[in-house]
Order: sequence, then C-alpha cells, then structure tokens
Amino acid sequence: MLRSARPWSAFGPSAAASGRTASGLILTVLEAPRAFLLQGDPDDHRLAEILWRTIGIRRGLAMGEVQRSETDGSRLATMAPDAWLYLQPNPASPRIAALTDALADASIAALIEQTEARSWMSLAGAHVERALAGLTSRPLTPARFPVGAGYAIALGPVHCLAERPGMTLFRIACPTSYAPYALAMLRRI
Amino acid sequence: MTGSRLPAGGLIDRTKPISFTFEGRALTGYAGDSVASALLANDVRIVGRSFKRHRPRGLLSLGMEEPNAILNVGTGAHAAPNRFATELPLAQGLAVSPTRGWPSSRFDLGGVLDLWPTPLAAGFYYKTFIGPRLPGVRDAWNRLWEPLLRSLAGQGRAPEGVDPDAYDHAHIEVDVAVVGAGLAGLAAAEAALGRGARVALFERDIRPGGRALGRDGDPRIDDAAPLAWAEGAWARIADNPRATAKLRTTAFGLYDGRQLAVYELPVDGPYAGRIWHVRAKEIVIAAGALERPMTFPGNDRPGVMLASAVEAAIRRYGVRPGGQAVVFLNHGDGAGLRQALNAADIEIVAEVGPDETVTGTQGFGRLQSVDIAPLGPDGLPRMDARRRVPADLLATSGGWSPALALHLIQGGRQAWSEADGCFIAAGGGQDGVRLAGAANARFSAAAALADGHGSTAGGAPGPKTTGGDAAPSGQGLPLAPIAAERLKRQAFIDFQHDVTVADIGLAAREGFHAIEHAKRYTTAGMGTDQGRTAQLATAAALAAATGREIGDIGLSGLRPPVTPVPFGALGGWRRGALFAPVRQTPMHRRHEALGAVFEDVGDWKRARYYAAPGEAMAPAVARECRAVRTAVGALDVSTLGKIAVAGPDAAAFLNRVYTNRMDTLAVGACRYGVMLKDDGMVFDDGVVARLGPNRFHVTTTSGGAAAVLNWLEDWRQTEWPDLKVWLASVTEQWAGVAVAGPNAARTLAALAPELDLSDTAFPHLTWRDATAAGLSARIFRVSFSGERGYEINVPWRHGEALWDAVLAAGAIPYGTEAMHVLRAEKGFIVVGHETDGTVTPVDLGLSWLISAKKGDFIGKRALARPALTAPGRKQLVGLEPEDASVVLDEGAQIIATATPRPPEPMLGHVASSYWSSALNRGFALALVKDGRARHGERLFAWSLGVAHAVRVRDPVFYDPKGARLHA
Amino acid sequence: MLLIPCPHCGVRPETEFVYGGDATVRRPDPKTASLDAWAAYIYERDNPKGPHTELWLHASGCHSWLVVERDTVTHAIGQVRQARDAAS
Amino acid sequence: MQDRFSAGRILREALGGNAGWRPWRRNPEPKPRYDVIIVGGGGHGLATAYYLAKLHGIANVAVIEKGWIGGGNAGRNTTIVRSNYLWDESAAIYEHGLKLWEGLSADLNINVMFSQRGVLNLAHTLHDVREGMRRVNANQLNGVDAEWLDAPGVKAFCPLIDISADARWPVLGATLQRRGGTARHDAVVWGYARAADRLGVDIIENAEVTAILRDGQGRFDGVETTRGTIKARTGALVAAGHSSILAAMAGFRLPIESHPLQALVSEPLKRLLDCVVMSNQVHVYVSQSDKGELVMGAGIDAYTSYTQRGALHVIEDQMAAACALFPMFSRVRVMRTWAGIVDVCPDASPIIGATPVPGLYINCGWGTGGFKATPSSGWTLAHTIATGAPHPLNAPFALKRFETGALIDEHGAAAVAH
Repeated sequence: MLRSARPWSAFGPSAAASGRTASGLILTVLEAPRAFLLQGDPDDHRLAEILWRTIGIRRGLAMGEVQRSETDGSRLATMAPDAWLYLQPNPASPRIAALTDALADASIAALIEQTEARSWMSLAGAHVERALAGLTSRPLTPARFPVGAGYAIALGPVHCLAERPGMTLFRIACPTSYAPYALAMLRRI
Repeated sequence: MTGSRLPAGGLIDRTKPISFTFEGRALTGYAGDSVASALLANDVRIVGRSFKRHRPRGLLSLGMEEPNAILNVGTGAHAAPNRFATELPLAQGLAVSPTRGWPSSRFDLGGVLDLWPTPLAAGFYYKTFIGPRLPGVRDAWNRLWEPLLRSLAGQGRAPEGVDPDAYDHAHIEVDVAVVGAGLAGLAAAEAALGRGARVALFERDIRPGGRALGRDGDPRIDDAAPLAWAEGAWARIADNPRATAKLRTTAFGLYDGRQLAVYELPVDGPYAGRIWHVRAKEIVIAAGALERPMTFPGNDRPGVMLASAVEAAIRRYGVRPGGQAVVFLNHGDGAGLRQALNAADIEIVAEVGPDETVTGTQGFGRLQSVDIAPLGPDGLPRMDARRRVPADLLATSGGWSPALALHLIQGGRQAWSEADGCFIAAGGGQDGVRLAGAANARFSAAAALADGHGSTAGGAPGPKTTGGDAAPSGQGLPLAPIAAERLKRQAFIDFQHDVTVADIGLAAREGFHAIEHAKRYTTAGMGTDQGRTAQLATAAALAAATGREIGDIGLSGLRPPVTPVPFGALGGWRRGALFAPVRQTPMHRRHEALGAVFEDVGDWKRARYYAAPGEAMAPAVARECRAVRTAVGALDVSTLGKIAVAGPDAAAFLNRVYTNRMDTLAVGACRYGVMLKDDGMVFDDGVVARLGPNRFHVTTTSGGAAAVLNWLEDWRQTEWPDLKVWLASVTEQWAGVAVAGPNAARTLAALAPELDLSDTAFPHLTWRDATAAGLSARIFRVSFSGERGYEINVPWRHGEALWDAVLAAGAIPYGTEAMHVLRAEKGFIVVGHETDGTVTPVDLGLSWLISAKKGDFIGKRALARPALTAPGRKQLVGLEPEDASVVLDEGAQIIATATPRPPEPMLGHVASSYWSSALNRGFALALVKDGRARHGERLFAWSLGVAHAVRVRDPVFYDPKGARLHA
Repeated sequence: MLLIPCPHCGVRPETEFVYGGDATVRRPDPKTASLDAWAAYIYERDNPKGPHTELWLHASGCHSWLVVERDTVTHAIGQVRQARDAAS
Repeated sequence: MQDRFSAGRILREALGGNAGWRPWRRNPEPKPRYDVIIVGGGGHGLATAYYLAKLHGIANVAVIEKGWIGGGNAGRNTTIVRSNYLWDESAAIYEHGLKLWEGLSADLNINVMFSQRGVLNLAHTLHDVREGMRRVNANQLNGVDAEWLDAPGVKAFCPLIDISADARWPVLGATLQRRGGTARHDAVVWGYARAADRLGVDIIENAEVTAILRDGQGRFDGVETTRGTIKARTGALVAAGHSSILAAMAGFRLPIESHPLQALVSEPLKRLLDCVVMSNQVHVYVSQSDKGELVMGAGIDAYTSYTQRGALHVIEDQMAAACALFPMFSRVRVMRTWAGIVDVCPDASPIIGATPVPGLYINCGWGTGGFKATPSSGWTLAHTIATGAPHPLNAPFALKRFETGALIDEHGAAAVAH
C-alpha cells in the first residue's frame, strides 16, 4: 500500500540526514509529532476547560511557556497571546480526536492541524548554545532561553520554533519546505 | 641575522625564524614580528609609493595609523589587497609587495609625476578634461582621459576566483564590553569581573598591553613592570569563566542598542575571520590614543618615523631603526624615547628645541640629513640660519590624539581641549558607553589605570602604580611653521594621498572653508588609513590658512567601519548554497527524475516543463498542453499559499477582504476571488473553499503567501479586532496535484473508486474529502486550464506517493509553462503577469467579481477615484498575431504603427504570450488603452526593433462557453 | 539594529520584525469619505523628526502587530503595545 | 564667465605657484529680501537656482542651506545616472536630465566626471525578464537608448559577473543603457554652486530654516532662519530628507516617508569593473570610482529615521549578495559606510510643483534615485517657478496626483507569478 512509503520523501529530512555537525554537535532528524495550532481568546474559560478535559493540559499564558501532560509526553507551547501549539508524539492518541471533536465547529477557538508544516530536528552538544548563536541574534543564554522553554526564533533567514529540553539540547522545528536549507545551515556549525 | 636586528631584546622569539618575500626578495624575520618590523629589521626602507606623486615612502609607524606600508598579500584567489604591513603578523611563506610602484617600489617610472607636482595640486581634475571634444577625439573624457586616470589610479589588485577562506558570525550578550586591552581596558575588565559582571574584552593587537608593549619609563604597576602586569591581568581575565577575551580582534562599529560589531582574525593565519555582534549593558572604549606626526617640509622621507614607532622598533621588535637620530617633538614626553635610543646605541645627533623647527630633509629612499632652523620673531624659521645635520632617523611626535572613532560613529561629539592639545570626547552618543584611559585623554599610566578601573564603578580598589609617570605635556598642534610656499608642497598632511600644506592652502584660497569641503576637495584623510595621521593636521592647516581657531573648524566626520572589514566577513556564512534558501515541494526528486527544468517562484523551485531526452522546450510544452487538452495532465501545485481561516466571524472577515461575496458560499463549495489593496489595485487572487459554517480554506499565489498572511493579520489585528476570526498558514500541511483534462475524472476514479464524480454529486467549484491512492485527501474541483480539473491535496509527506499514483493512473506531468499556456488560452489572469500594482479588477474585465450587493470591501472606495474610472485605462485583451506562426515577446509594447518614430505613443504591452497547440497559432494577453473598445482593431506589437501586426480580440481564446469543464 | 521589547516575547532584534509604518492612520468610513480624505488615508503618513508611533509585526515571534513609540532621531524606543488593544 | 577652468589655465597658475586661483563662490551675508528663496543647498536646490538665473533671468535668488552645501544626499549617494524608466512620464524627465548631463561639464565649466560606462539591470527570474523586456521596449519607443542582453551577452559586457546556471539566482539576462553611468557628486554640487554664484545667486550656508512665513492671504512670504529673517514672495522647498518637516512648517502634509539608505565604498583597487551593475533580486548595485573604490548601495532600512545612520545587518545582507554575484570581491574590504535620508513616495516617483501654499513650490520624493535627476529636476522646477506653471515634463509629478489616483508607479510588478 502506498501509505507504507517512507515517512519523508528524499527532499526532506530522513534519518540519513542525521549525523555530526562541523563542530561535532549531534544533529538528529526527528519524526514529527502530531501538531495542532490552537487559536482562541486567552480569557475564554470554556477553552481552558475543553483543553483540560480533552488533552489534560492547562494552557500557559506566558510566551515560551511549554505545558506538559503528566501522562503521555504531549505538550502545549505558547506561540502567541492567543495561540498555542499542541504537540502529541503519539499519532494515534485518542486525545487528538477528543480535542478536534470538541473544537470542530470553530465557534470557541480555531484548531488547525500543522503536523506536516514543520520538520523536526534536535541539536545536542556541550557547545550547542554558542554554535547556534552564530545563526541567530536571539539570545540563547539560560537566562533568556530557560531549559524547558520553547520560542519562535529566526535561524538565519528561516523562521523556526525552538525548544530547549536540556541545557545542552535544542529541539528545532523549521518550515518543511525549508528543511534542506535548515539542515545544511545546521551541519556547518 | 643580518640587517638592523639588535643582538637581544624585544618580544620576538629568536628561536622561530620565519621566511617571507617582499617584491620577490626572500627575507627572514621572527615569530612575534609584524611584516613591518621584519622589513625594518631587513633594512627595507622603501615600503611603497604614494598615490598621486609616486614618492618613495617608508614606515611612518608600526601601528594601525600607518599610511604608507600598503601591501598586496598573496596571489590568485589567496590574494588580499591593501593590507597594512604594520597589521600583518609575520607568517611563514608570506609573499607581499607594495601596491604601487612600477616596475618596482625602488625604481618607479611614475616618479616623474613628482618632478613638477604643482599642476597636480588639489582638485586639478575638476578643472580640466572639460571640453566635450579634443581634436580627433569625440567625447575625450569618456574615451581618453578617464580611462587614463583610471589606469593610473587604484591601489591593490583584487583577488581572482572564489575566496578559499570561510567566515563566520557570532552573537553574544554581556554586561560589560571593553574595547582595548591596554592598561585602562584591562583595569576596566578586571573591575567589572570583580563585581560579578559578564565581560567581553577585545584587543586588536596580537598581544595585550597597549602602550606597555613598545615603551619603557612607565611606573611599576602592583609592583610589576607594566608589561608583566598587563600579561598577568590578561591571563586572569582570560581564565575567568565569565569573560570572553579575544586578541587580534577589532571593534569596528557601534550601533543602536549598544551593539558592538567586532571583527576577529586568527592570531596565526592572516585572513579568515569571524564577526561578533556584541550586545552589552555597558561599553568601555579604551582604544588608546594615536600619535600625530609633525608636519614639516620633507616629513615623508623614509627614515622619518613616529617617536612611538622608534620606541616600539627597539623595545618590542629588537630592531635598530637607524644609527644617527634627530628628535623632533612638540611636547615634553621624550624620556622613554631617549632611553630606547640609548639602549639601542643610536646616537642622538640633534634635538629640535621649542624655538627651532625642521625646514627640510635630504636623501633618496633613505634619510641622510635634516635641516634645522631657529624661529625668528615672526614665528617663521630663519632659513639663512639653518644648519644641516647628518641623520638616518628622524623621530617625530606632534603629540597624541585620543582614539575617538567608536565614540563618534555612534553619534558622540568631540571638542578641542586647549589644555590637552587635542580633541576630546564631549558627550553625545548612547547611554552606557564610556571612554577610558588615553581614549579619554588620560595619557599617563596611572591616570589611565584609575580611569579604566573607575569607569566601571564599584568593586575592589584598582591597580597601584609606583615610580615616575610620563605623559605628553603641553603638546601643541603638529604643524611646523613653514617659510615658503614652495616648501609647503613638500610638507605632507596626508601621506597616502599626497596632500600637502600647500593643497590645504589652495583649498582655503578657493573658498573651501568648511572642513568637510576641504577634505573632499583635497581628499585629505580619505585614504585606506582613514585619515588617522591626517585628520588633525588637515584641520590645523585649514585653521592656519583661514585664520580661524581649530576648535571652530572641528574635524571631519568619521564613518564606520573603524578599520576596513572584508566583504566576505560581513557576508559571513551566507555564501554558496547557503546564500539564500530554496524551497522544494515533496515531489521535487520526482521532477528531477522526469528531466524537469525549474523556474524560481519566490523561494520555490517549480518545474517549468519536463524535457524528454533530446527534447527542446517548445515541443515539450506543446506535448504537455496537448495531454491536458486531449487526455489528462498532472501539475504539482503544492507551492500554492494556503491559509486556514476560522472563527464565528470568518465569513464576515472574508467578505471584507475579497471583492465578491464569500458569506453566501455554501459549505462544500469553493469560489474564485481577488483581493485589492485599499488603493483599488489587484493584490492577490485565489480560491476560497468553505469547510464549515465557521471554517474556510483559502489559497494564494505561490509567491504572495507570506505577504498576504501578514497583510490579513494587519487587518485582523489593527482594523477589525472586534471580529472573532483566526488565521493560520497551512501551505506546507498540504501537498497538491492538479489533475486536468477530459480524462481527469477517469484518472481520479482510479485513485478514489468510492468517490462519486458525477457532475451532480461533485459539481465544478465544490470540494470533497475522500481517500485517494490510499491517502486521506481533500479534493477541490477547480480548473485553471479550462478542462475538467481536480486539485488533490494530501498531507505534505505523502506528496510524492500521490504524484506517483496520479502518474501511474495515466496522467502526463506538465509544468508551469504549460499551465500558463492553458490558462492564457482561457483568458485567466496571473498576478504579476497581467497585474503590476497599477491594475484594477475592472481593467481586467473582472467587474462580475465586484459585488454590488454587499457592503464595504478593501479597495472599494478607491475604485471610484477619477483616474480609476476615466477613459484611456489599459484593459485586458487578447492579441492574435496576423502571422499565426509568430509568438510575440512578453514585454512587447503595443503601438499603432509598424514604423514608430520616437517618442511613439504606447497603447499598452504584452503581458503573456505563448504558442498554442490547441489553436495552432501564437497568441497573447495584453493590457491596452481602452482595449475592450478596440476588439477587431489592427495594432502592432513592437519588441527589440521588430513590429508584428496583431488583431485585438476578446481574451478568451478557447472554449468561451466553458463546456469542457464538464467534458 | 533596533532592539524592540515585544510585550509578549521580550526584547528582540529588529530583524525578527516587519515594519508597518505610521500607526496613527485611521481608515475613514468608505461610504462618507471624501476623495481627498481617502487619498490622505491611503498615502499621507506622519513622518516626524522625533517621537513616532508606528506598527511592527513580530513576524518570527508571536506574529502580533505592535504599536511602537520610537524616536526617529535617537532611535530610542518607548512604549510598545499590542495593536489589537490599541485599536479596540 | 570669467575665471574659467582649462588645462591651459592649470599650467599658467602652476607656473605662478597656484597663487592665482580665486574662490569658487562668494560667502555672502543674507539680504533682507530676494525674488526667490530656495531652501536646500543640495544638488537639486543649486541646480534650480542656476537654471533660474541662467534660463529665466531671475538671479535675485537665495539658496539657504542649514549646513554646508552638498552635505545631504548629494554627498551620500552612489552617483548612478540613467534614464531607462518604464513609464513615459518618468522616461521623459530622466532622459531630459541625461541630455543635460551629457553637456554639463561644458555648461558649468567644471569636470563633473560624467562617465557613460553603461548601466546593467540584471534579470534573475522569468518575471525579471518580462519586466526588463517591457522596459527596454518602452525606452526604445520613447527614444531612450536601451538594449536587452542575454546571459552570455552580460558576461561579455561585464566579465566579473558570475552567470553560472547553478547560482541561487542565475543571471538570465539584463537591460543595458550604454549612455548611463556615474558622475562625481561633489563636482556637480560645487559646479552648480560656482556657476549660480557667478550669475549673482546668493548661497547662504549655516542658515537653518526655523519657520516659513505666510502673509495675510496665506501666501508664502519668506523664512525665519538661524541667520535671521529672509523675505521673498516665492519659495521652493528642495530639501530631500527633511521635506515632511518643512511641509509641516508650511502647514501641509506629504505622502512621504523618510528612510535611511546606506551606501559604502571599498578600499581602492586597480581598475576591474567598467560598468554599473544593478540587481533587484540579489540586491546589489555597484560601480568602481575613478579612484578605484567599489561604490555600492544597500537596501533602505525598514523604518523611518532622521539619523544618517543605518543598521549593520543591512550592510551584511548586501555584502553576502555582492559576494554571490561577484565572488572575487570577498576579500576586498569595506572602507566606509554611511546613510542618507531618502524621502520615499508611495509610487516611487517624485513630487515637483505647486503646494497648497500659494507662492511655495516643492521638489521632493526622489527616493533612492535623486542624484541622476539633479539637472532635470532643477531645470523643470526653475521653469515652474519662473512661469508659475509646470513644464510638461514635470506636470505629471504634481502633488495632486495622489488625490486623483493618477500615480506613476515605478515599483514595477507588485507580485510574483503563480
């Protein structure tokens, strides 16, 4: 069946694209989590209730805040005062259906799937902060980009989303069509 | 080691000899040498020729102020033009040569220009080469004089080929950034670290210490010799985890938000470097001071050196720059110099006293003697009483000027200080930026240390100094009185550009009284040395010539960078494949395999056509078009911009955005729409599909997606915040394949057997969710070709699989060129072809898209403006060349005659033009004045000198009834 | 490079933003607006030498349109608000 | 004009030790009243004064400059001169200017170093090619010299350009105007000043306008300056970079935004680039000065500003682009960067003519292209001032056009094709 085709076509990142960067950082291409952009009124309590009921996560309001589910590794990153990104590593999680059903009519909030829109990769190594700083004027010091946070960030000309799961580890999502460029950019640091 | 190297001493490693070549001559120096000090050690006295008069020049300095020693380094792709010998650490195998002087710097034919320099005075070129014609030469300036001047001018040779070096960029944020690791800078950095700050310290030299490097006679610091203290302080700072300390790293710019731009060069290799973008809460500029040469007749003779350079030669490089020295200072700080000369066993044959001056020097290519004369009551030298002393070295100092460049280029001010005998910082600039040490006119070691330490207030007490402390006292202007005009032409102010006291006098005589005018007229201070030695002397000479005070004249403005920075370094890593991003669709690899030729659309690569082996473009495109018209074709439409619009007010929002109604759109249906800017001009177009009562899927042009989304967000957030609607880009969520042609339904049926494709179940301009090729798909029944068409959208990662399936089901791939032919045959417009920001929907014949029933929409009011309704506007028409075999040039202009006589009135232009295999003729879409009233008229399409007769007609060439949509 | 304190994302470099120009322009009612009122709305902009109220889109941040007070002589940046709040 | 410049004169004066050279212009005290006041001592203002005196016999004119003449954009541009504009109105006024350029050295008796080395506008996409062809054809039919070159033609004309097909933005062709080129900006400013001064025009420096005076009927009546009140019944605002400020003083608004535009020069190199190269897609424009420096323009900074100071990232973007197009420039170094303030109109075309204030005229909005227009803008504004009516050349560039919507949009195509 055609569905069994490789998850990524050759244009984009495949596991083969993983490896070490010029300065020895470990660059790993990740399978994309299911991603849903959630947009709604930050003060709307109905929305908060729906989120808690369907995905078991309380909405963060501060930019960079990433709220995590206790149970299934899913998370909700604050993208804008009225926008959050729900990231669910388990593509078959029943919570996805629960959430989409609850917001299907877009009367309270808009829920748009963007799973395909981003390519995910991780960059790890002792000097990862310094190396990435060559690509962005966005400060990356722990004070400005704490462990656990996630921000929109420009790497060179590419608008990305970056998470910092650990002090020496960044998870980066770039627009899918820019993935070949983004990988080349990261490989040389 | 031969030459002038002293038997011992200096900060060089005599166990590490380094060989290099100068003008092909093999020479040797030591690790720790600069190219300049090595040349001096090898008795190379002529290091280049001047720009205009080709005078032989030697090393004036051993530092960043050097105007003379400009070298070409390396050859071919490794070449680097105009590098300063004083700034180049000596490296093994380095091949350097002067940038001027032919055949050599010693014997330069250009030297004849110096035989009678008077006609070549400042600005001479403005006053000649004026006449439009010379006997026999038309346009003499362009054909004769300018080429001649250009071949004489210029300095270094540009490299050839691609730069083999790589450059990088870095960004850091610190509390305190310190520029300069001299005494003041080191004290400032240590003080800042002392109070827990994160510190960045940048030193342009390859060693810390600043003036301590080439100087003796300073006090002991914390009971250590100054240099030992400096090295200790540097080590402490470099070891501190809160500090970033870099050598051979120059702060070349200071920008808004206290952002320093810093260029780091490797201490060992000459070029490849990194630019640091440094953001700091506080910036300490401790860039030191620059010594000023005295201006007197013959002051450019090789052997005339700055006093600090003589000291540095002896103390830092262990080089003996001469045997018999004349000392000519305009201040009292000569102790260190004298000690150095004595240490090097250099005889001081004369010291020019305060009531004396130098009136001339002699010697070709090397100083042989110096004329010294007493000053008369009129303050001018008494030439009759002058004496000539033999000397091969003249150590001169006209005092010191604080290095204010960084302060000035960020908007700082400066003012003349009579007490200090120099211009000093006088406020302005950004908060949190301070000068310290000699840059702050604190010239003595003790004062500099205290200033540097104090300038970052708080923390531990600063370094203690003990012992004598020297500083220039009573320094005046570096301008020696000169008796005769003739001698003023030998007294150089700008060594590199051969600007003399006489030139400044001439500029003053001709009315160039503003310093900026005098500078531009004489080019004083406009050389690659950026006028470090010339700036003050220029102002001083202008003051003298116009009888004004130097403080009233001021100095000419400085512009970044403080020191030259390579293009490649500024460009950084964005070169080659990383220069600009490329966007690819998931089918890209398939297109390549099919022999696609790509076109750039925004950042996208789109397949333009698929050439079978040996197939040219025209037949390929014709073949692809025939496939769509007679069977079925497949086009990759993944690049289309896609925006999800959702929320209770989504329909109301889109109603205001498009010219036609979107609120009446039924769920399951789609509709074509155009967007206008509020000036009434077409901005973008696409298809709007209603997914639910509150949910829409909107497509934009491939190139316009980002701009459209930003623009829609602008309206949503700033104009209509009351509307409850949200926008999200889903461009890369959906890959798409357009399946078009009479067999399109059959092809789709093969992919989605369970989908009812009848016109009743799935009519034109509707969409359905379905499973296609085993993939969950959203299928839009739309047509941009005039044939029955479906756009199958699947999750991006499955684009390739979908493409394979569609082709396997019999569709022929076609590219954007065929797409254009097909849409043009139907008279469909493309934003960017038929629009250029000056075209309204009415001009395009899209009035039917403008809803009269609904209220306001963006651009509606503007459409009523007189010029947008007046007759004579250009309207969309079709053109048929009378000669059916002709395909008009796109961009051809429409005129009324076959034989234009400029200025020939133009009626419009060809926007799109193709060969149509369906019509078996060339055809075009054009915008023509009152075009709709001209149908049937015979006009001419004119391009690059050829006029083709064309017949104006309706823009719909093919299937005007639209029957084929349902074929 | 300007440093713009985004009310949501904190201080960010100018390169993350898209400039939107004069923020004081108000769209007149299209039904009643005179020709020159409309022309003024489309084309005329505050262009002061000194304090300026202007729009910036935080394109590689929270995608908010912001109303920024900036001095066109010193480039000093004052109050920054979300345009949505400023408008309503 | 006495005191003429020539090669012979240079030799004669040299024999006399250059003692005989006279000031290029007087340094007059402002008179209380003039026939015409021109605010702005840049190229455009000085040219206006010169043509008023020379062609219209109006010599009782004051040019008022807040600093030193030529200290604004006249001294901050990349000196490119061309006339290959798309629309008839633009082509007409720029071509008129180009013809004036061709005789300017002789007319002003100073070498303005107008170098007709040819201007290339590169096309990197099919869209660029369409627009380029459209412009070339329009130029030719307007009597403006223009040629279309394919990629090999570009390489032949300018061997330095990388035309390799695998470049990120391959060169598909270019428009060429051979009569275009560069000139020496200081010489233009000083030449117009010298010539105008010789005809009796007072050039008054260090006089900043602090107020614009209007009489009871609201007509222009003079200006207050830091050097006192100066009266006149006719005035013209010719102060690029401060047009909106002066307009506000006079009580009207302009459709203008003022942005920093950065430019730079490299260190001087041996002659290597013999034409002007411009590329919108890659965003480079470059020429080599007679002295050997590469002179380059960058993009305008995004925001409005009155500091003649731009941001570094704009320079960095431009240097990356320059190296993409001219790989061998990578090791050449930037010597000076600077910024001018450009007044940008919504349709990228200038405003030359009447203002809502009777007796007051304005010339502004040249955006990034003002230098090349110096002669024609002065010429047409002088005509407008002298006759009280616009010349056909500048009539289309009236301020009124923004009301009617009859814009002259030189941005070229607004969007990118499907």
